[in-house]
Amino acid sequence: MDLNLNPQETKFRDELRAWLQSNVPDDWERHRLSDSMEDRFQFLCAWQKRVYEAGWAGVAWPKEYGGRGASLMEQVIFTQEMAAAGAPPMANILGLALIGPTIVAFGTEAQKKRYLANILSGEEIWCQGFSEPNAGSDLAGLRTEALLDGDHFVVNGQKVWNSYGWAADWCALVTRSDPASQKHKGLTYLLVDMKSPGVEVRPLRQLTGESEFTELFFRDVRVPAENVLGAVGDGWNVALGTLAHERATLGVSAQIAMRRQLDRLVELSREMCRNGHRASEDPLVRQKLAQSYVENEVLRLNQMRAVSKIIQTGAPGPEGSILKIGWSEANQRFQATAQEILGPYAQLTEGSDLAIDNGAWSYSYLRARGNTIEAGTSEIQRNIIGQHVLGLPKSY
Amino acid sequence: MDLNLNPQETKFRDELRAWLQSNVPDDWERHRLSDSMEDRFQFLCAWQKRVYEAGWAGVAWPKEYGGRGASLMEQVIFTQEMAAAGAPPMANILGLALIGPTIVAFGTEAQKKRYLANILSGEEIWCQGFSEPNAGSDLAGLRTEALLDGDHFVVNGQKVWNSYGWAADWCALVTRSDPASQKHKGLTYLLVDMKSPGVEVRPLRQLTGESEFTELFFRDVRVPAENVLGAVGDGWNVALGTLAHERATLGVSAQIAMRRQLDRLVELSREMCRNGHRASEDPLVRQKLAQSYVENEVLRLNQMRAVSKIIQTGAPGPEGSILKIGWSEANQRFQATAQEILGPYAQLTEGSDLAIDNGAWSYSYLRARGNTIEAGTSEIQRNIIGQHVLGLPKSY
Amino acid sequence: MHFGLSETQQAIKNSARQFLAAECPMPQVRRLMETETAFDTALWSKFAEQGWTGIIFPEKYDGFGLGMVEMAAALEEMGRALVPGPFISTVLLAGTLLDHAGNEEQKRKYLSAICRGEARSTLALLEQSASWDLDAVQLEGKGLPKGGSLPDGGYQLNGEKLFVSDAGIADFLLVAARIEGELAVLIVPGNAPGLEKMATPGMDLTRRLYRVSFTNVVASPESLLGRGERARQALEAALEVSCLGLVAEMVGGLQSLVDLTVAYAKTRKQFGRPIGTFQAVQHQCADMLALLEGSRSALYYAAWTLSENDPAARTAISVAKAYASEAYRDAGNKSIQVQGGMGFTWENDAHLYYRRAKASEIAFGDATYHRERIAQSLIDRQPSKREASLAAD
Amino acid sequence: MHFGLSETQQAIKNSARQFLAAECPMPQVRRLMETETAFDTALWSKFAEQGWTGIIFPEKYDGFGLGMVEMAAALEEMGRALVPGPFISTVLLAGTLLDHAGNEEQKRKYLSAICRGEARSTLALLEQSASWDLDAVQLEGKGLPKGGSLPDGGYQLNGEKLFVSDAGIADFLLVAARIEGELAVLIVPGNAPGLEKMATPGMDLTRRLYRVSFTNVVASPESLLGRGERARQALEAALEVSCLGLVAEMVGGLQSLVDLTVAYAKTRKQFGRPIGTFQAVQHQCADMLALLEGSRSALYYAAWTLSENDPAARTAISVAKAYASEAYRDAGNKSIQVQGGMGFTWENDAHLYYRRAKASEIAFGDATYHRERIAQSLIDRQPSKREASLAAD
Repeated sequence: MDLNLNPQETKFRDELRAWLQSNVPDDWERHRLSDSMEDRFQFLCAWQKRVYEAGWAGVAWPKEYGGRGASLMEQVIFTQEMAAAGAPPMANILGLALIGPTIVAFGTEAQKKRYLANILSGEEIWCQGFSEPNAGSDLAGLRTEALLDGDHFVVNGQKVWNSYGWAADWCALVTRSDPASQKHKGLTYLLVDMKSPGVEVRPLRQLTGESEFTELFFRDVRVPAENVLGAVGDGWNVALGTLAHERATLGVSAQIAMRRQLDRLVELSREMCRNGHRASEDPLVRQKLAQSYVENEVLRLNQMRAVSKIIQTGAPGPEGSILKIGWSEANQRFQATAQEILGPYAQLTEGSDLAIDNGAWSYSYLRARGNTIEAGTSEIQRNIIGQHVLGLPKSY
Repeated sequence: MDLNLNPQETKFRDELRAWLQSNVPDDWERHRLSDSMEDRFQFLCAWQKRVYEAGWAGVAWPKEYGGRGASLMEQVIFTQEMAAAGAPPMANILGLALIGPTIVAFGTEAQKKRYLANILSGEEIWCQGFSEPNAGSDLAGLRTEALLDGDHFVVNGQKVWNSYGWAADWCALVTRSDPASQKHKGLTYLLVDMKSPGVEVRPLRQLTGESEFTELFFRDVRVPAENVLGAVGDGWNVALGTLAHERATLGVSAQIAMRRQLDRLVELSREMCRNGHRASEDPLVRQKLAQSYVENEVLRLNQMRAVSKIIQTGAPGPEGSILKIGWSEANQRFQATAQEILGPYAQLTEGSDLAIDNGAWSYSYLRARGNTIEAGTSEIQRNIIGQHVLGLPKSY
Repeated sequence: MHFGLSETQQAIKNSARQFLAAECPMPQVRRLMETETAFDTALWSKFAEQGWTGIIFPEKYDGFGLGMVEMAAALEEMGRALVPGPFISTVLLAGTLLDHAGNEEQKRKYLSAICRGEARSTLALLEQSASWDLDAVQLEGKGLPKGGSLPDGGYQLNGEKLFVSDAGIADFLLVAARIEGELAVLIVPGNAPGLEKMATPGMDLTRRLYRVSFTNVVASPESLLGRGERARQALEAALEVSCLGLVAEMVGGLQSLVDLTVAYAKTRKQFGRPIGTFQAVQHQCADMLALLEGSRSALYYAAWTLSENDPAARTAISVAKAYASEAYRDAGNKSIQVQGGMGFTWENDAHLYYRRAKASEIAFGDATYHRERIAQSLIDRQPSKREASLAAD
Repeated sequence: MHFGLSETQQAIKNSARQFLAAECPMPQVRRLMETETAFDTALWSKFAEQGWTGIIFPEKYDGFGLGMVEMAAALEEMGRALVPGPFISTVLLAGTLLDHAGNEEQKRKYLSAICRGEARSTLALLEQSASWDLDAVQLEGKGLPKGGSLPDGGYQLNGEKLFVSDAGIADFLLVAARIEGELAVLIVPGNAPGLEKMATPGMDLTRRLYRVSFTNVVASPESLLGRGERARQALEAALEVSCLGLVAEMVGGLQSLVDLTVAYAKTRKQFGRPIGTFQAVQHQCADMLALLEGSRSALYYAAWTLSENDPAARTAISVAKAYASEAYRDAGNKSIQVQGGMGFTWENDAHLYYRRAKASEIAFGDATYHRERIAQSLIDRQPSKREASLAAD
């Protein structure tokens, strides 16, 4: 147990802090709140390029592929320092956090050379084609077909809930390459150029009113066989790798975002009046804020412990499901708590001059509802914990 | 919607109140807290006899079998008035609430004549032999065998969790009469004389430290074939009838008991000091007490609505599972709340001079833990609601 | 004693359901919620034809003369259909206020117009504190001097009211104000000079909230609906009736959530079987039903006590509102969770109820507010021995 | 940076587990809990041989000189084995108090005796208010006049202390008192005339609480461990260390609950299959694991901050105690629920943990108490901009 940064980590952090101090754009907050999704994305691409050029992208990626070759702990420090400095997120988040690491683990040398640097620079944006209309949580039931025809796979099918699908140049696509196969067998993980003929992207409107996600339609899309990641028929294992990274990393930024909102909520509770007192003096409010803090701390510490474990064992394991349940359910409780504390004003949305923080709270309340569904429902995560961590028999 | 008592109900209530006023023993509280389980039981038997002789037992039972022939609503009024007057419960509670009504519904004329009056008077105490060590929630998996041998069934097997097994003269026993049968088929409901050779009763110590329940062992116990309730092989249906009564009626007394404890808790919170104020002035305590009140009211009202529905439809249905989940889980929340409000004193048990109400609160906290297990676990009740009320497919 | 709807009450409920299925199906709700005011005059006229706009008011003022249980039964169906628009603000809030505090002339003029479906109204109550406590009302109604250029004995209003539902389509507003320190209610035309209404969009897309500002708004002497104790009692009555109506809507919404979620769980397949076979799904559905039935029992009891002028009504309404506020939200969470990705889409109706649940939770005081009201009756008064123990009373 | 036990720390934990599996298996726990004091001298001597009784104290006083993380690792195993007896009261409460406030002589006499396993002790702190706030201490230590019949400059104690753990076997008690209005701690022999100890049995059968009354109990001048700020700081330190140790025990208990519940779910069959195949069971097990791991992360962080004298320690301990208090209780509920009827029997070990969970929840302040402590640091001080946003610090 040693939570002091070692000299290398300290050096990394200090250099990063210094760089952030003079490079974080000061107009992100304005862009975040007011611009269109597309403009916002352009802004983030420019920012990612700047980070990349300064050598901060892909902190834990191997140096030979353009990464920094640093430790996973430094990657975590990077995420935390970025948040602390109020820096924008990276545009190519799926490429950086999920697909890049999967290519590092499963890709051929040629694939690593071809894709990794462009992920880091943000020149090629990635999305993920996993869920299907009839195979959401049941990934093994997916039906998007990829049939070998000469040296190409011909892809037909539909994917849903693709983050950044509207911006993506490439898609990490899980397909069924053996039509006679069932469940986990006969799946193949393909890297698909989104500009291929036959790829159609449609916005998918979610309950918040935004179209953060898309649906992807594939009609006779030809994908070169060299774009298979891992072995043909081994797509399940490769996909599990991606999902494990998803569970292990999403939580760090979710926890930090929640903590920033909590700090803001504390600030608001000091300003708000309730029954003639500051809300922050109300014992009920104090209990609720403290409970949110407790839950956020437990998320943070679970996450840190998991990172240490990954460093020891080399790869994220099924325990990541505990993190996933943790941040998603804690955030839902926190958003409900924030609504209760902020009272009637909190229900107001963007565009109302009375809305607190321009509707950020009503948006985050609604958006949080998706947390226990996206990236694997809580039910699926509990199955994983039960069966793959605790060793219970398969449930029905 | 009409919650006013009708003239007949009013008359019933007024007469009952008058009778209770001059007949409720004033030493019940003392007996309840200090005597042995056996002494306490004798006290309750004497009380039941008094109630019976005054014509108040079996309020809703047919007159021809010694009941009062009144409505189910009057039965509920009876339960409420008894509680309000601080009257002791009836000794033969399983006979009165569960087995008697099942005999009324399924029994032959001879059986009704033979058993019902003695149930009412408390002359014959009943217990229920349903659960087995390997068939708790899975009643259809029970294995206690009853093989026909001439005009007797020969019973072999073991039952657990029998309330009042140590006091019982008779047992309502569900057995497997067709050894080749599986699940719901081939069960037979027998009325077994506990004095039959081969019946052994052993105390079963529960986590509270008491032996409120027993285990029953049957070794070659001979039961006359005329003691079958309902048809041979139809025991599942008869048992379901008993269980439906259990779900429908247990809740009334549970709700009232909880309400009496809540009133006492309010009283205690007015007396207790916390941070220099009465606990009852603490906003956290107020919220908790009010929430307990809300939950208790919802139980009461659900129960009243269910009674009205049973009066309309003639028999309790699967909706009783909502009541069962309701009172059992509300009581667990309430006991936890009471512990929180009462603080360190509440953990003390009987025999400590500092214990609040002589340890009643620590006892009820521990005892409540069984509520979501006894009389069908919450999991089973939710299955019943899902499948038999909402019409969802069978779960696994 | 019978706890449940009578045959007549059930018939009212059934016919409301049929009517709304025909006149206000979900596509209509979605169409209206995209409009500026979420209000449709033609639909409102049909409500009036059904007698709903005057449901609880005397026939003398063109009302329908029904009781609270009947009102709750009808509102349950409105909540189930997620009917947009100003029913609670116009009929329950403004109507009840006029019925309680209005003089004969005011009732004939304003209450009748509401009952006949000719006028829409609302109550402007909350201010910056967003408190439902009547003592929080501060907006001043300044008495005008006699003989000035303004109406003799009238009032001038300056200030702001927040979270005023449906103000945008109100023909007149009932404004809670303070005149010489005393609570008062004034009737102000929707087009009064100096009155400005700004929409403040919220999560609930089917019902509009407004910020209403008053700049030298003049109210005539005849516009005074009541002041002092009369105003307070009328406001309290209007809030109780409206809160009851809102709970009825919430129960209806809960019913819809149960129905649509169970239907989905029966048909949607994953892992080769209907998801309703999974206990994790089935048990969430069971819990939703329990939340619905508990809310409904609390609702009917509250409606009955209010219809009987039972002093228990105040607490019974708070019990129903506290319970339903959390139940509706919780059921919304479960509904979307059970439906997974589909439940998170705009096209799925679950989120419309989820949004309504949030707005309903807040309106007329959230669960914490109502629990404190309950605490006052449970803790602060010394109950008599009998009352405390007789749980059934 | 490494978040987790080092190899040495893990080795301490493993050897503690092996030792306890051999020396204090569950039958031994059940035997001890039926005794009057739940204490076994022979077992205690073995603890001393392991170095546990002096685990965090300087070698100079026969201690073992380990840090907070090592202590937490060992205590986790004690909690897992449900070790009965006075470890927390003797070693963590009394030991830490002596270590912080004692003078050289007092340490040599009392702390060394504890470290060597020769003496048992406890802290008598709570009074009728049952408040953990040091300001609530009222028991008066009256200064004795010099030259009287009683020891020069000694103190006379009159009053009562409640919820004193393990007082029945304490060779000496540390008593928090007030001398001339100032907080003070005095050492009182367990057999002092006028000292009376009455057992007050509680739900936890493995650890005893006492009511201790003082009737003209005389403490010598040498018995004063400290007063004023010195006493306050020492008491605070002892409470923090003990609370940390208790949380470690709770984490161990949670681990046991997970283990025994999962084992049961794998083997027990109902409806023809292991109950662990049912999602309703499997998901409860998964939730238990999440409660355990969250508690453990919070524990290790608190232990580390305390070992570093990090000012964040106070809040970190409160986070751990608030979280573990509810987690342990909740896991106990789930464990018994999953085991059904079997879980509700006396023979099943689950209830022993369930009872311990309740006592642990209460000791050193419940979740509500610790959340208020957290609120003080989270809300009442103005954090610097950087500190507020750097979630990782």
